[in-house]
Amino acid sequence: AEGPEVVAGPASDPNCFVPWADQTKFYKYPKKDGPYRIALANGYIANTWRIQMIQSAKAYAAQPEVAAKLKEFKVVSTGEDVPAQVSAVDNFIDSGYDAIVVNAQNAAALIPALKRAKAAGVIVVAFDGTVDDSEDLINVNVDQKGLGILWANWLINHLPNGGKILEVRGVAGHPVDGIRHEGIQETFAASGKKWDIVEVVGKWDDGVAQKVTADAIATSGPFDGITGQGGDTGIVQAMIDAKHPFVPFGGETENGFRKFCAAHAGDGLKCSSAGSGPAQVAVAIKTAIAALEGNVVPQAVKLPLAIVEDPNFKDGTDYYKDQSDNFFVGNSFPTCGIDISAIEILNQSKDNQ
Amino acid sequence: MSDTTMGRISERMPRFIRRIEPPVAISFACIILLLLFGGLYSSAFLSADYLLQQLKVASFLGVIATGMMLVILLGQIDLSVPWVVAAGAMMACAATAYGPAATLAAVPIGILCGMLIGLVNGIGVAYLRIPSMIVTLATNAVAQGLMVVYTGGFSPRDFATEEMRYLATGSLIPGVPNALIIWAIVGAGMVFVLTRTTFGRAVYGIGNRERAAYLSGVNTRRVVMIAFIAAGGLSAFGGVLLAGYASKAAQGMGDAYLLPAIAAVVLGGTSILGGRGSYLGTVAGVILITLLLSILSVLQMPEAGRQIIYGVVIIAMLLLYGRSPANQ
Amino acid sequence: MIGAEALFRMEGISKRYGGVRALEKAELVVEPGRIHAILGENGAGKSTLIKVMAGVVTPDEGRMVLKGDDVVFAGPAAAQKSGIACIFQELSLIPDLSVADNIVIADPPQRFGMIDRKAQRRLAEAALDRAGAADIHPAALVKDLPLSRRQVVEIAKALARQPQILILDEATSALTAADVAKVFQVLKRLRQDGMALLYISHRMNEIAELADTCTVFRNGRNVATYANGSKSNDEVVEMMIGREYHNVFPPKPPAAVSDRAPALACRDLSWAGRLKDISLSVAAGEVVGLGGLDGQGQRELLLAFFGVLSGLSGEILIDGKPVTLNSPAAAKRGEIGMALIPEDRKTEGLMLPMSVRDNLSFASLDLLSKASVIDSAAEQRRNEDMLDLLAIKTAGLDIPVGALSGGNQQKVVIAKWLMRRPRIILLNDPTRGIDVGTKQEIYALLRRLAADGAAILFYSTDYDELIGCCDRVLVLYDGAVKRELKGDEISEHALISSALNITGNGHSLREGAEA
Amino acid sequence: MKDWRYWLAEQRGTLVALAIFALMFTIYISNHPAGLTTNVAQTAANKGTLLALVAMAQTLVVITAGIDLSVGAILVLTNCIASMVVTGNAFETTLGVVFVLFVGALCGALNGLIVIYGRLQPIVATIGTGAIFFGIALILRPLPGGTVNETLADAMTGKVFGIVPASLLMLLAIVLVVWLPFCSSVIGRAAYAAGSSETAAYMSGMPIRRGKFAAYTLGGLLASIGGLFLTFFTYSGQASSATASTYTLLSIAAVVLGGVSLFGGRGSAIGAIFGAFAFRAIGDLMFVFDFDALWQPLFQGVILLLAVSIGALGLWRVRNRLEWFG
Ligand SMILES: Nc1ncnc2c1ncn2[C@@H]1O[C@H](COP(=O)(O)OP(=O)(O)OP(=O)(O)O)[C@@H](O)[C@H]1O
Ligand SMILES: Nc1ncnc2c1ncn2[C@@H]1O[C@H](COP(=O)(O)OP(=O)(O)OP(=O)(O)O)[C@@H](O)[C@H]1O
Ligand SMILES: [Mg+2]
Ligand SMILES: [Mg+2]
Repeated sequence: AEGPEVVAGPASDPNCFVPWADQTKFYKYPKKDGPYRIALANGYIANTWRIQMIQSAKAYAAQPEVAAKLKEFKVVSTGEDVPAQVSAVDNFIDSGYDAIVVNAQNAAALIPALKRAKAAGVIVVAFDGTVDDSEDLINVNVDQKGLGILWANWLINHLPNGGKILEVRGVAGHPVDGIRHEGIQETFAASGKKWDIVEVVGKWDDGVAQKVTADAIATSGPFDGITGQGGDTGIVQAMIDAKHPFVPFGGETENGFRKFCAAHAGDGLKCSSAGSGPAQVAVAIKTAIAALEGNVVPQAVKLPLAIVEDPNFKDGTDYYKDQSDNFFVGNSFPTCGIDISAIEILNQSKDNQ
Repeated sequence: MSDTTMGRISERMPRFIRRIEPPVAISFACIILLLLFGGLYSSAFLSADYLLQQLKVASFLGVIATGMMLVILLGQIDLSVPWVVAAGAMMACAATAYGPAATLAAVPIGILCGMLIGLVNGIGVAYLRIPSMIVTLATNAVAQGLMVVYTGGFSPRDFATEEMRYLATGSLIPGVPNALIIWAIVGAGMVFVLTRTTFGRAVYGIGNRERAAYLSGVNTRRVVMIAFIAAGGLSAFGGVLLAGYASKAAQGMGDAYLLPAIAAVVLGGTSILGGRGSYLGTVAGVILITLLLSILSVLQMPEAGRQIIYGVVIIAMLLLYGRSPANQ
Repeated sequence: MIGAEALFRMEGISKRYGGVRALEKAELVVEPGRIHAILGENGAGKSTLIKVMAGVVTPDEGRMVLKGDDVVFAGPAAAQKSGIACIFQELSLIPDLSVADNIVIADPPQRFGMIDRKAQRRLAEAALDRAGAADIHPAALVKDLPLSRRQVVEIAKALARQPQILILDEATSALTAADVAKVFQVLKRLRQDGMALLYISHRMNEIAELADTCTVFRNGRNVATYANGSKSNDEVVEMMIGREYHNVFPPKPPAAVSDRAPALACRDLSWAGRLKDISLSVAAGEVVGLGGLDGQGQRELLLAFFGVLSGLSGEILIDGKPVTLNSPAAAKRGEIGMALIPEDRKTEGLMLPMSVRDNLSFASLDLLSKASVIDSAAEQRRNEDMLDLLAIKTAGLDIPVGALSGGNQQKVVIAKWLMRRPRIILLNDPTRGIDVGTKQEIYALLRRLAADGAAILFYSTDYDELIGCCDRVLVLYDGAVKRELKGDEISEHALISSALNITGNGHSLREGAEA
Repeated sequence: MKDWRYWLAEQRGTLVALAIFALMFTIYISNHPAGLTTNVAQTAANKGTLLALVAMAQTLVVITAGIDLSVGAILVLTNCIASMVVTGNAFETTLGVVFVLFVGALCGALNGLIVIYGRLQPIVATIGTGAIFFGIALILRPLPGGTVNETLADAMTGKVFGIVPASLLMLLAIVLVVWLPFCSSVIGRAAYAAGSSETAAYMSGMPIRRGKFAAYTLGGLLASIGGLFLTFFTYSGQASSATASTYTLLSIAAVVLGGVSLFGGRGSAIGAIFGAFAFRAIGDLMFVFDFDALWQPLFQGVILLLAVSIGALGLWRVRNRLEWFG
C-alpha cells in the first residue's frame, strides 16, 4: 500500500486532534469501508493504570456509536517482553486487521514492524508509549516533558526563594522517566533560584516510593517541596508517618494522592496533580477510526493535561473520597467528547461481574 | 574414649552458643561496618529513628524471608513470593468490602490466601515431584492472573484496615514498631520449630537427603507440603503488613521482595542446596540487605551506580564468609 | 621384606582430622607383581592411607617414593598420571553418566578433539568383559544399577586405566562369592602381568585366598607386616583389635516350636516380575537369612515388606493378620514395629553432612518427643546408649557422620534403628564394610534381639555369615524362593549350589563361579 | 534392553518438550486467521529463537548444577553494547559483533570464576553479578536508543529464499558449532560430571574446574548472541530491568520444559530449544482464542502450570517409591 497522503491541516476534529507542534504533518489515509477490525497491542498489564486503560478501551469500544463502526476489537497483552509485543503487532498485520492501537514497551523496537504495517496498509496508532522517530504511524500522547515543567513551575511559584526539593523518580532507564526528569531539571535550572534537589527512585510504585521517601526524610530531610512522578500516595503517606511538615507537591493523578491533597491542603500540602489519564487509549481508538474513515488527522496528537491544582480539588469530580487509592482520576478528554470517568468503568465492571 | 568424652563436654554448652556459626557473626560485623560507612556520609544514618525505621521496614522482608528460608532449607525455592505478597495484601484489604466481620478477619483472610497458593506449590513439589523453581514460577503467574482479573472485574476495596495499620505502623511498646515485634515473634517461632521440634529435624533431614529421610519413616511429602504452605502464609503475612504500612494494597507490591529475600537467606549462611543454615543468620541477612538498599537509595548517585555497588557488596560479603568448603 | 625392590613406598605418613588421628607415622611398601592386603578394624586408617596414595588427601607429614624418586600429588588426576588407580570405598562413579562414559572417564578415546563414542563403547565392553560383567549394558546409567553392579563397574573402570598400582578399598564388599571369584581371577592375572595390587577387605577368607603380603593397621599405625598364611586368623584379628579374640558365632538356640503366628509372613507375594509368588514366615525369636546370588530379588523383598513398593500382589501378614503397608512410616509404627537397615548407607541410611546425633535420632523422633517437641535430655541419653552399645568410634555426637570411617557409619545406621527397639528387623547386608571384631558384636547383638523376641530377616552377601548366625536360610533365584535350608543343611556348598539353581551336589565355589 | 531403548530414555526430556511444542504450535496455527504463512512462521521463529538462545545459555550452567540469574542482565548489557558498536560498514559491524560476543563471554567467565574459585553458591553469586551487569548497561544507555546495522538486522530476522526464517538457520548453526562440540568433548563431559556428583568427578580426576568454567563462559557467549539478536529485533538498546528479569525467569521455565534437570548432570540444550519454542507457543495461544484481555495472564499461568505438570504423569508408572527421589 502507498500509505497516507500528506495534506494541509486542520484536522477533521480540530478540538480533539490537536497537532503536537506547528510543523506536525497532517495525514489523510485512503478511506476504507467499515465496520473495522481494530486490535490493541498492550504490553505490561499487571498494574492499575494498565487495567484501567484496558477497561477504558473496552468501555469506549462498547459505546453504541463506536461499536457500530467496529466489526472486531481485540486486545492482547504481551507483558514486559518487547519482542513479544513486536511479534504481536506483526501477527495482527498478518491477520489482516485494519488498524492497530499500541502502547509501545520500546519505541525503537516497533519501527521495523511499522514499516511492515505501512506496506500492508495497516494504520498504527501509538499512545502513552509512542514512537516519536517514525512517521509510519500516528502518535497520541500527553506532553510528558510538559508534565515535568508543570510540576517544577508549581514548586517554583510556591517557593519564591528556592529551597530543598525531593524528586521521586520513576523506573530507571524508562523513557518517560527520563523525559519528565529532564523537564523538571531544566525548569528548576532556568528558574535562577537556588535549588538543592535530592533524587530517589520510587519506580512509580507506592510501596517503593514510600520506603525511599521515608529514608530520604530521615537522612536528608526536611524538604521544602516534593515532586513525584508516581507512587505519590505512598510519598505523602511517608511524610505523614515521619511527621514531616506538609509542603507543596507536584504529582500524578492517583485518587489516593488527590484525597490527601484535598484533606491536607490547609496544612500546607499544596498540590498540582496532573498526568496521563488511561482514557487516552480511547482517543487513540477514535483517531484510528477517523483515519480509517479517510479523515484528516495529525501525525502526532497532543492531549490536554488533566490538571487539577490546589485549591480546587472537588470530591466526586476531581477525586473520589471513598474509592480506591489506586486508580487514576484524570480520565476524561472533554475536547474529544470522551468522558469515561474512572469511577464509571470501575462500577460498570462491578455490575457486570 | 577420650575425644568422645571431650565431645560430650562441649555438648554441655547451651545449644544456642554452639549453633552460632562464623557466617552469622561475620554478617553482623558487616552490618556494623555498613552503618559506620553510612555514618561517614551523614550522621543521620546512626540516629535512633532512622535505625528503628530500618528495622520496621526490615521486618516486612524478615517475615517473608522466614518462609523463604524454610523452603530453602528443604533444598527448594519459592519464586511465587511477588504475587503471593500482593495477593495476601489485596485479599486482606478486599475483605473490608464484605461487612464488619470480614473486616475484622482481614488479616487471617489475607494469610489464608497465601497458604492456599502455598498449598498448590506444596502439592506440585511434594506429590507431583515438579521442581519447585518451576512450579512456584507457574503459581506466581497464576496468582498474578487472578489479581489482574480481580482488580479489573471487581473494583476491589484496597484500603488497609485499622488493624493492619496498627500491626505495621503502630507501636505497642513506645518507640518499638509493632512490625518489629511481630517479626521477633515469627522469628522466635521459627527458631523453636527448627531447633526443637520433629518437624524442624525433618526439614533439615529432607534438605540433606530426602531418600534417607523417607526410608527413616518420615512422611517427607507432608513435611515438604506443610513447609510450602507455611512459606505462602508468611509471604502473604508480609504482604498484609506492607499493606498496613502503605495503608493500602496495590498490584506488584511484592516485586521488590523476591531476590532480596533469597539474598538475605543466603547471605545469612543458609545453603541454597538445603539442609544447612540457622535463623539467626537469616536475621542478619535481612538487616544487611535492608540497610544496604536504604543507604544506597539515599546516597546521591545514579541508579546505575547503586546497582553496581549492590552487586559488588553482596559478592564481597559472600566471599568473606559464604564460601563452601574446598572439598566436601 | 621379601625379594623384589619397592615400586612405591610411603614413610612416616601422618594425617589428623581435628582431634582424630587418622594416620600416625604410617609406613607402607608396595612391590610389583604382588597382592598386598591391608587389614585393620574400622577407623584404623586404611582408607585414609590409600586416599593419600591416590592424591585425594594431602598428608600432614611424611614422604612418598615412586620408583626411587619422591612424589607429591596435587590431586587425584596427578596420582592417576603416575599410574595409580584406586577404587574408593565410597565409590566414585558419576550417577548420571552411562557405564561406558564412566569406564573411560579418565582419558576417553578422541577423534578431532571429540570423544569417539564407538571406540569408547569398544573399550568399555572390553573392560566389562575382563571384570567378568559382560551382563552390564555399557549404555545403562550408573544410577540405575544396584550397588554390587556399580562396584563391578568401578573395577572395570580401574582396569581400563591399566595402572601400575591398583588399589581396591573394600571394592568387593557388596559382591557375592560367585562375583568375587570372577574378580579374583582377574586380579590374579594382573598380578602375573606384574601389576602391584593393594587389597583392603574385612573378609578374612578373601584375604587368605588372595594376598601374598599382609599389613595390619591399628589406630593409624601399621603394626605388622607378614607373609600371607604365616599367621592364624585369630592371631591376625588380635593384632587388628589389640586384644584377645576367638572367632565364634554366638550359639544358635534349638528351634523353638511355638504355635504363635509368625511375626512376619507373606503369601504369594509378587511384584513387577521381580518377585514371584514368594511365601515365607519369620517367627519371633528367629533369625532367617536370605541367600542367593546378588540381585535375585532379595532387596525388592525387603523393600516390599517395608512399604516402599507399590502394586504388590499377594498379602503380607503381621502376627498372622494381613496388613497393607504403603510407606516406611506405616511400617515402623508401634503395633508393627518394623525396621529396615538399608543397603547403601551413603544415600539411604544417613544424611552425611548432619551430626551423629541427628542421624541417630532421626528414625526415633516420634519416640523422643512429646507433642512433637524433642526432649533433648532423653535424646542425649538414648544416643549415648547407642554409642556404647555398638562401640561407635566418633569424636562426639555433634561431628558430621560423614567424618566417621565407613564401618562406623554403618554402625550408626544400625544403631539408629535399634533405638526404636523394633520387633521385626529387616537387614540388607548389614555387615558390609564392618571389621571382624565388630561383626562378631553385631552377630551377638542380633541373637540378643532375637532372644528378646525380635523377628529378623537378614540378607547377606557373605555366606559365612548366613551359615554362622541364621536358623533358616531362604535361597532366592530369579525372584522366587528356590530352597529353604534348615539347621545343618546350611553349608557353603548347599548355599552355592542352590544359589546357582543347580540341584545336584559336589560343586565347589570355584566351579560354581564358572558354571 | 536394546540400545535404542537407552537412547530413548536419555532423550526422553527432549522428546517430551518437542511433543508439547508440536501440540501447542498446531493448536495455534490451526486457529490462526492467516494460517501457516511464511510471515507467521517467521514471526514465531524470531520470537522463539531469542528465548531459545537465552535458554541454551541457562542450560549450560544448569548442567553443572548451577543456575544463572544474571543471564537476563547479560542479555540486556550486550543488547545495549550492540546498539552502540554494531553499526557502520561491514568491517566495523563485524568488529562490533565480535566485541559484543567477547563481552558476553567475559560476563560468563566472571560468573564462572566467582563460582569456581570464590566457591560461592551460583544462585546468589549471579544475583550479584546480574546487578553489576545491569548497572553497567544503565551507564551505557541511560535512555533507550542507539542503532544497529539494519541490513544485518533485517537479514538475521528475515527469511532465506523467502521461506526459511534466517533465525532458525542461525540457531541450527549455533547448535552445530557450539553445543555439539561442547557436549561431546572431555570438558563438556566434565561439566556434566561436576553437575552430577562433584566429589565423584573430583575423585575420578576429571577437570572439574575447566568444565565448569567452559560452561559458564559459553553460557555468557550464548546470552550475548541473544543480546545481539534482541538488538536486531528492536533496532536499539534499552537497559530495562523488566527485560532482564523476564528473560531470566523465562529461561528457567524453558529449560525445565526442555527436560533439563535443575539438579544438574542431565539434559541437553536441544531440549531447552524446544522448551523455549513450546513456551512461546503457549504465549501465542491467546492470539487465536478470544479471551477477555484481563483473563489472558491467568490463562497463560494456568497453561504453564499444566505444561510443567506433564512430567508428573510419569509418577503413575513408578512402582518403587524410592524412584520419587531421583
Ligand atoms: N574427612 C574426615 N574428617 C574427619 N575425620 C575423618 C575423615 N576421614 C576419616 N576420618 C577419621 O579418620 C579415621 C580413619 O578413617 P578411615 O576411613 O581411614 O578408616 P578405615 O580404616 O577406612 O575404616 P573402615 O574399615 O571402616 O573403612 C577414622 O577415625 C575417621 O573417623
Ligand atoms: N574431595 C572433593 N570432593 C568434591 N570436590 C572437590 C574435592 N576436592 C576438590 N574439589 C573441587 O574440585 C575442583 C578442583 O578439581 P580439579 O583440580 O580437577 O579441577 P581442574 O580443572 O583439574 O583444575 P585446573 O583446570 O586448574 O587443572 C574444585 O572445584 C574443588 O572445589
Ligand atoms: Mg575405609
Ligand atoms: Mg569399611
